[in-house]
Amino acid sequence: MTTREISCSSAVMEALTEEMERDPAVFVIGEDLTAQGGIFGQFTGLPERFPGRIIDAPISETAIVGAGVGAALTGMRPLVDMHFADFVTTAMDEIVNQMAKIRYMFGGQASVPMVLWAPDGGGLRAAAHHSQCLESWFVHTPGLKVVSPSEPADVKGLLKAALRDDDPVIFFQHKRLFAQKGPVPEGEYVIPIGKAEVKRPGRDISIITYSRMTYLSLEAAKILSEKGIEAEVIDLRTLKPLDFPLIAESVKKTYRAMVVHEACLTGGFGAEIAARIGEELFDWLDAPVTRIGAKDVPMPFNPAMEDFVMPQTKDIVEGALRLIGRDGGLK
Amino acid sequence: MTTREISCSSAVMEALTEEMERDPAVFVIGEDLTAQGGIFGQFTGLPERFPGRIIDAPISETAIVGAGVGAALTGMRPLVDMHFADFVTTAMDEIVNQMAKIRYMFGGQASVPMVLWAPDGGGLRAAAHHSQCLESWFVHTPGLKVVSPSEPADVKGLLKAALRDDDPVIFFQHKRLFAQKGPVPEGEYVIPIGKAEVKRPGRDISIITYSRMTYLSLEAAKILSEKGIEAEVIDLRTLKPLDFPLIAESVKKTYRAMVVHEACLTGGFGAEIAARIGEELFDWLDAPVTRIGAKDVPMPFNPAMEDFVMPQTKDIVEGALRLIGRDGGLK
Amino acid sequence: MKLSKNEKLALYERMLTVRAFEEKAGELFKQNLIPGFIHLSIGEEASSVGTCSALRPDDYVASTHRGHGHLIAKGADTARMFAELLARRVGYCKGKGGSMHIADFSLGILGANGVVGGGFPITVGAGLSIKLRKTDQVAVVFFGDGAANRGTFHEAANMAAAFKLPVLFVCENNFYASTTPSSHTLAGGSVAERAKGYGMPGVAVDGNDLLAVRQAVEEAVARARKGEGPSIVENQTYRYRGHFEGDPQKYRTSDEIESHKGKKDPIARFKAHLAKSAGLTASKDEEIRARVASLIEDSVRFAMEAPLPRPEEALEDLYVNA
Amino acid sequence: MKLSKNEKLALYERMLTVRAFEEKAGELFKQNLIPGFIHLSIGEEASSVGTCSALRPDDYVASTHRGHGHLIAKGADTARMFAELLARRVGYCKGKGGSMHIADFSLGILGANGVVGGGFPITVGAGLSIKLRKTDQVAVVFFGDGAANRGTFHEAANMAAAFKLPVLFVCENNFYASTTPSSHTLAGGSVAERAKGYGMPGVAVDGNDLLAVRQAVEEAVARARKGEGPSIVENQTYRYRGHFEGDPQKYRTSDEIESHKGKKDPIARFKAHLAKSAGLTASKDEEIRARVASLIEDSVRFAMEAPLPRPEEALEDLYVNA
Ligand SMILES: Cc1ncc(C[n+]2csc(CCOP(=O)(O)OP(=O)(O)O)c2C)c(N)n1
Ligand SMILES: Cc1ncc(C[n+]2csc(CCOP(=O)(O)OP(=O)(O)O)c2C)c(N)n1
Ligand SMILES: [Mg+2]
Ligand SMILES: [Mg+2]
Repeated sequence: MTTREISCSSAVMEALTEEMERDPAVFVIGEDLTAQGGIFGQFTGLPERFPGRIIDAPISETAIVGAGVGAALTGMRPLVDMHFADFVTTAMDEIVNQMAKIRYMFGGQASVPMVLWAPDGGGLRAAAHHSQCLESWFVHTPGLKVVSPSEPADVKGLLKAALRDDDPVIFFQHKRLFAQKGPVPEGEYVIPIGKAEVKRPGRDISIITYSRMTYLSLEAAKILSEKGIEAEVIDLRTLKPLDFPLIAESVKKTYRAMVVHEACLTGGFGAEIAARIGEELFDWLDAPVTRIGAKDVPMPFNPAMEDFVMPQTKDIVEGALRLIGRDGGLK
Repeated sequence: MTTREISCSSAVMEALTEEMERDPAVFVIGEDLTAQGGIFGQFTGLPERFPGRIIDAPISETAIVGAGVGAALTGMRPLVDMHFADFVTTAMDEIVNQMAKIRYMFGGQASVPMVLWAPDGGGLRAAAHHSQCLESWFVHTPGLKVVSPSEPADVKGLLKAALRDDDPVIFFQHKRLFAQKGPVPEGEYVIPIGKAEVKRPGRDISIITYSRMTYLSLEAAKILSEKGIEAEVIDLRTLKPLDFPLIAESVKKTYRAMVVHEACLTGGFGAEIAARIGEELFDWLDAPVTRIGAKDVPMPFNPAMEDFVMPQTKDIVEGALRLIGRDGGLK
Repeated sequence: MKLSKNEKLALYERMLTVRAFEEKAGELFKQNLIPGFIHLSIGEEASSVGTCSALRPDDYVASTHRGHGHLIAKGADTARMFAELLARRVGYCKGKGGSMHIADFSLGILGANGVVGGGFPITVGAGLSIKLRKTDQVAVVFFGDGAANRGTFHEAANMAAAFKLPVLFVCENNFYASTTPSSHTLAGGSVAERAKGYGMPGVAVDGNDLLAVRQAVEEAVARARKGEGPSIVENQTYRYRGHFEGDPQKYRTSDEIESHKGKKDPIARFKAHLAKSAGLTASKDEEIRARVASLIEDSVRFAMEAPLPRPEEALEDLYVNA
Repeated sequence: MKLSKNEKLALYERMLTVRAFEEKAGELFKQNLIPGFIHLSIGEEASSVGTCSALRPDDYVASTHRGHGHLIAKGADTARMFAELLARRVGYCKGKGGSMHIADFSLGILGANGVVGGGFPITVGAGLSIKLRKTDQVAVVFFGDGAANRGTFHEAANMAAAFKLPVLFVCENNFYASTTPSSHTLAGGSVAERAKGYGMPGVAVDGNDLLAVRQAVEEAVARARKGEGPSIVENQTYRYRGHFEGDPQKYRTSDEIESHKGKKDPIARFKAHLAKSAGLTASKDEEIRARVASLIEDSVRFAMEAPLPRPEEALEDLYVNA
């Protein structure tokens, strides 16, 4: 398959274009989508290509998400644009109590094939209301699937899979990655939900990560490699359902695991991964499972403060070194 | 100090009565509080005693919580009754983006002394929208304090502390425990936020739990004791800030830890505790940290199904036996 | 509105069915056979039956915590409803939902809802879906006077009106939200009047007059089918029972409750109308009531005899593709 | 309303200060000195200044993402404001908030808000607090035409009206919410009209006419202070700049923008009024403008020279008692 370099926002555009061509039930609803192609330009061209199927809604996130649920229950396949992931807070009942639970509560009578598309993450100096990573709330919510890819190719393949999935999917995309380019295969392909990927193989430590932290982890792995440490970097891509088999395979090889995410450390998804590794792979571990996450504060505006709060490459490197040093270094 | 046996709902009533007498800034707002003393009878007598200070609001949880924030910013100390903890979903922006972040975002200019009082938990055959335990979302939210006591005495002392605290506190109280009685000291006392308590000492395994699961864990400990296993049961009482020193002290004695909560297992607060124990007490552990939580589904209505989904005493016993058996039994 | 005598008799029978269902449910609850809690709609039958009688089978209805009447009015099977209330496997939701989460999606019912006001946005979505699929269905959301104060009402009303969606907001105003009288919490005092703020029609009707409800809903539905957008219909009614079964009802007097019964009763009123205009004789009435009674009896028997699910079935029905 | 000449001149100066602040902020942003994003209120000065001029220092104001004008109008220190935009330690929020989270709580400002419509419930809470404390303060929430579609608007309006709280809902209707014209999303077309649904007064005024704004707000405030409850005042205005600095503004033409300038400009209009009624001469005008210019210059210099916080200060200010 030939590939070309495109950005994550182009990947969104391509996935949507293909799926909207393919299935007339797919449509998009959110705020400020048509005039300027969405606030990250991710929908550029779509309003013209699919008139009436890219819908500018009032500032009513509660009703927007709920409308997605109602449309999904009645034959459509909406992609609901959350504008900023932070605003899931205005629609949690619709997400957690309706979208996630409807199928189950009604004994399997109905399904809710919809994608909640949510740009998340910090680094834009956008402060406390526009910078959050909230995936751990949804990983804790039975009935949802949660996706959070890093590479353009994964964005495209997973968004297509999400749009075809008969269950509700929350699709987190990091705002700092919209312009991020990467090789994307030409033509039709789908990446199954629920499959992690080893983005860099290694034998000394498993770094389990996702979203933007994948890039920082890969950078860290390079630096570690110069010090003779080969880190294996796993990009989860999907958070729920979790590809634990791939994690286990890696940890059984490296005996050491580190989880890295941008969300606040306490109660973050890293806790779940670390707890599971600790529980299921106890005998394989040569060192404690270490977690790297943001410091436990809201995101501050000041750039140096923000950088201090968010995990940086050097934090990952240092974490790995600490872990490796702990049990007397490499064997 | 003399004590008497009172229920958790009487404990709420006493705490509120004392604090409302003490401080004219304290008031209560929520739905259906005055006519029948609140849906759990927890406010009986208060509307007559404090006219105008127990306020029946419209079904507008978003505005109710937000109004609590606004009142707290302007000299009052509201207790906001969430009716059912499940309905935090309708006010997440107010809780997470406003109540929790206001002090920080504005550089410490303001404080938000308020209590969000939320009856949570299953076991009432109330199905998916009236049975959730959602504490892990808030433990993941910097700026909040989270309390979830089990005994009437702790309910009273911690509610008084919460009402006096200058920071926002989410106070979870299990619906199945309202009628639960226990000894409560006469007269004035306060239990500091952030302190766990050993409810039963033991040497073989640390059971770390909170809320209604404390009772089941104590039952389990009794059964285990008959088998010669002495479990130490720690009731966290406060989830954030976490009393990790007490946990560590216990685990360093027992070498084994189990976390028990009623919330869904995946992504629950147990993950955070297990991850932290795994990370900070790695060398002390003789066995993996085990988690017991509800099965990962919404709460079903059918009673036998509900009991199947929720953790039961026998799950705790079995979990402990598995853990102890794993490393060859007691030494 | 041109209803034949037989159509009217069928609506009468439907109202009687709702009431008999609710009374039976109340009994079963009292006998501790129904777990959890239930909210009955006795006294409000003209609203549920009058509204749904103006709908087609392919129209959508979002219901509430007080939803049994809506389901029956839309054509649901009372046997499977009882089975759900009794937590049986053959219940509509396999015993997973219970009274507060009951639905028959094959009848266009988008679900009862444990969250007050949870149905508004979902119904707007159904309306949007209708518009996108270019059918002439309509989507109806039932809601209480209490629910009218939720933000979801506003967002849904505004969006439906802005997009001219075929949505009908049917308020069942029984003047109480749980223990709280709406005079205390519903600013302005009228749900129908709120329609103006969204530039849509709103009308308040005597919700205990089946034909008045039917008329108002019919007009709103016709408007919606023509693509002229949403409306609010406020059916003013009263609930005879407590908010939930077991409610101590300290917030109102039994005199108040009794004053709404008798001549004001929606079923008695329609019966009087039928006696005059559709030749409903005492013996015909007996015949109808007997049919209803035996339907309810059969339904309960079916449900009581139906097997319970195995506890492990709790793990099913979460995902389509797990 | 009886404003002395000097009072009017002070309001004129205040409007000029807002504009000069905003223009300077735009420049600093363009020079990449201000991180993040900023939303300017140029063209809307009559609304912020007119409204706040009718308030007392102890009244509360909840602001929005477009909040610089509200702060200045309520008396905030432009030096500490610039310092905050420039992320300095002496900024109002020690550099933690930035433009979208700026406030001076000592002036009763309950905060700008990054969440559109986030201020409604908070303001109702301030109103409730006033009522409980039995003072005669009022609480004002500024909001846009877009924010009027959020559920929080409805819940807050209803609660304020039901409880007769001293709350004032001031809509700054600039006919766009980000890229979307309100004609597309605001059903019914009028924010002021929505007041009726809550049984409260609502009035739409020419929001570029400082005196009209002042008059309407004064009346609403008087009502609120007397315990007669909330009102909506809709100031119809226009923003000259993009939604945020850097906005490509494909959703409107520059002709449209220009058509709102010149004679329609709120400052030019008030100036003309002052020339006629308050003897504002060219030299007096020069003097005022010079004062404003030097205030802004001094403020920016102060802010630019102020030290940045240490990164570790990010860990402070989360809890009162950690
Ligand atoms: C969001 C939410 N808030 C509160 C409740 C608790 N509750 C259930 S029914 C009810 C009253 C509803 O009143 P109304 O809408 O008038 O309907 P009615 O019960 O009168 O039919 C309340 C407060 C709930 N289920 N959901
Ligand atoms: C809840 C929420 N939804 C969306 C946004 C993104 N957003 C920021 S400003 C804005 C437009 C607001 O329009 P309006 O209320 O009219 O105020 P204006 O910008 O015109 O002053 C939007 C959509 C947000 N910050 N918060
Ligand atoms: Mg009602
Ligand atoms: Mg606007």
